[in-house]
Amino acid sequence: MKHHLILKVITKFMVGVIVLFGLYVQFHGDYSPGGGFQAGVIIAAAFILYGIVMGLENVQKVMPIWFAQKAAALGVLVYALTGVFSIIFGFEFLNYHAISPEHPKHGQHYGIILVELGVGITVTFVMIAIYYSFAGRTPRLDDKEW
Amino acid sequence: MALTLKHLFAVIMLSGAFSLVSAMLFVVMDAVDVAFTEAAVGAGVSTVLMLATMALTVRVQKETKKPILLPLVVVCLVGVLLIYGTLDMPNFGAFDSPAQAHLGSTYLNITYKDMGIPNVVTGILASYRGYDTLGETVVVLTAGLGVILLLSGLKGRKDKE
Amino acid sequence: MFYVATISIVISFIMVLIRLFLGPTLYDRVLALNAFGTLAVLMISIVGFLFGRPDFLDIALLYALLNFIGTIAILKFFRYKEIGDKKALSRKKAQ
Amino acid sequence: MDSNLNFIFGHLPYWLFIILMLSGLFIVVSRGNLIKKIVGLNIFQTSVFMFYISIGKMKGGTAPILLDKSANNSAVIYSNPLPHVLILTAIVVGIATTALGLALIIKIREEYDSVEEDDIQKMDQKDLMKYNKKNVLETNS
Repeated sequence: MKHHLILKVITKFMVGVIVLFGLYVQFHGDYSPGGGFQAGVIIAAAFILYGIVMGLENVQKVMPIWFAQKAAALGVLVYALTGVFSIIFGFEFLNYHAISPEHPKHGQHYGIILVELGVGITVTFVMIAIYYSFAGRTPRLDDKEW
Repeated sequence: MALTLKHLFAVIMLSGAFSLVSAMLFVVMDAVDVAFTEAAVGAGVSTVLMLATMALTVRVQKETKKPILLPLVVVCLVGVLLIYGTLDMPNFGAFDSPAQAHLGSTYLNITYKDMGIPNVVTGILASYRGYDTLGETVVVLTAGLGVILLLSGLKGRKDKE
Repeated sequence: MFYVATISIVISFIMVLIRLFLGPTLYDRVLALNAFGTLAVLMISIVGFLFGRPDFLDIALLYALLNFIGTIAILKFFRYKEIGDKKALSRKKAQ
Repeated sequence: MDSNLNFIFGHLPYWLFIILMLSGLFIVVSRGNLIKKIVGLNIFQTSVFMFYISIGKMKGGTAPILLDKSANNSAVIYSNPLPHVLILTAIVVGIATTALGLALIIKIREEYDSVEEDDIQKMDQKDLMKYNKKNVLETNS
């Protein structure tokens, strides 16, 4: 994709907008439709777009393979640690009252934001890692039907 | 239509269009969050993954010589059974159906009191059913790990020879 | 007014779908898919106003942002026969 | 008569989703191409999702995002949010498992040089026969 100038310029502009929209969906998910699952897919779609237009080599400079594969586990860790946090303070697993015991409502709100963040991180990096695995593979057999 | 088309390009494009239509149907049936997810997945990721698979496999379906009668009979039988199962169900959009009676309305009433957020779906997803969502996240991670392990360049039968 | 718009969009949906099914060449299909996405954006925004919930516009915005990714992927695949750039890379190394 | 008509129109959405589901099932059962099977599974999955959502729909209801912030006012009807939660996570899990299936197809293609079910079965049978013959020879000698 060396000669497609318009596509490249538009992509450079759109990637930022898509990531911004993904962050809006992630953190405004309590008030409007959205949440971690959707935001993860949207942010991953931005990276996929960059990979398609600019080439796999360039997107892997921005987001290396090892980072995507390891960060996928980080999201589950954030989620589970939120639960462990409430165990430490003497509540049940994933009971967000532990975050601010005098304001249970605020505790719930913070807990939901943390948990959605964990979900978003996992989904984003899992989708990016899946895309890398599919796109970074040379076809080992030639196709006769072209 | 995926039945008759030989060219897999067209099949993948039509499945993209199907995802669009289903997202619109979800909007009409008040499931905004679900429509959001379906839109993000259908527009962003699934077409690209299907195309990447096609790049590594084949583009045109071969002629199948499979018998068509037996699958047709089985499918019709399943359909009759399922439709028989729906005869007892309440009408579409009924107020007095058992699904609406207990848990759903309770969640609608208590979510704002407990958490102070207006999106009930997010509240249930992250707080009331937090265990469930933790499990789903782990499933997504496991599926991703499976893909990474399968496609990370381990040697196949042909290379060993 | 909104109802008239809805009906006209549904009619154009059907016409685009016919092109998507029959389309003799690939370009017809790609164009039809793109038009389908644009119509979906319009349809979702109109349905949002019809139901009195303008915050449905988020979904329309999402489609407007993401719809062209699939089109670009299809066209790139058709031109270069791959999604990543592995073939191009190995060719470069061989030279 | 009127009640009959009411019954039919009240159940028509369910039947439509069931027919869609059956077409997905038919693709999975009757087509040999593995990629087409995955597409059929996707259709099946999405129609099950539609069925779930249709159970939670209420006539005259609106999306379960509270309009005014006071709790339990009965002026506005909201649809049941519980199916939405279940399906929302299921869609993302569905795309992840679809990717896993596609990865399996790629590996199958590299092993067998084909993605048609018939060819793969034929090759498997040939392998099995070869293996059996070898075993028989070894036990005889």
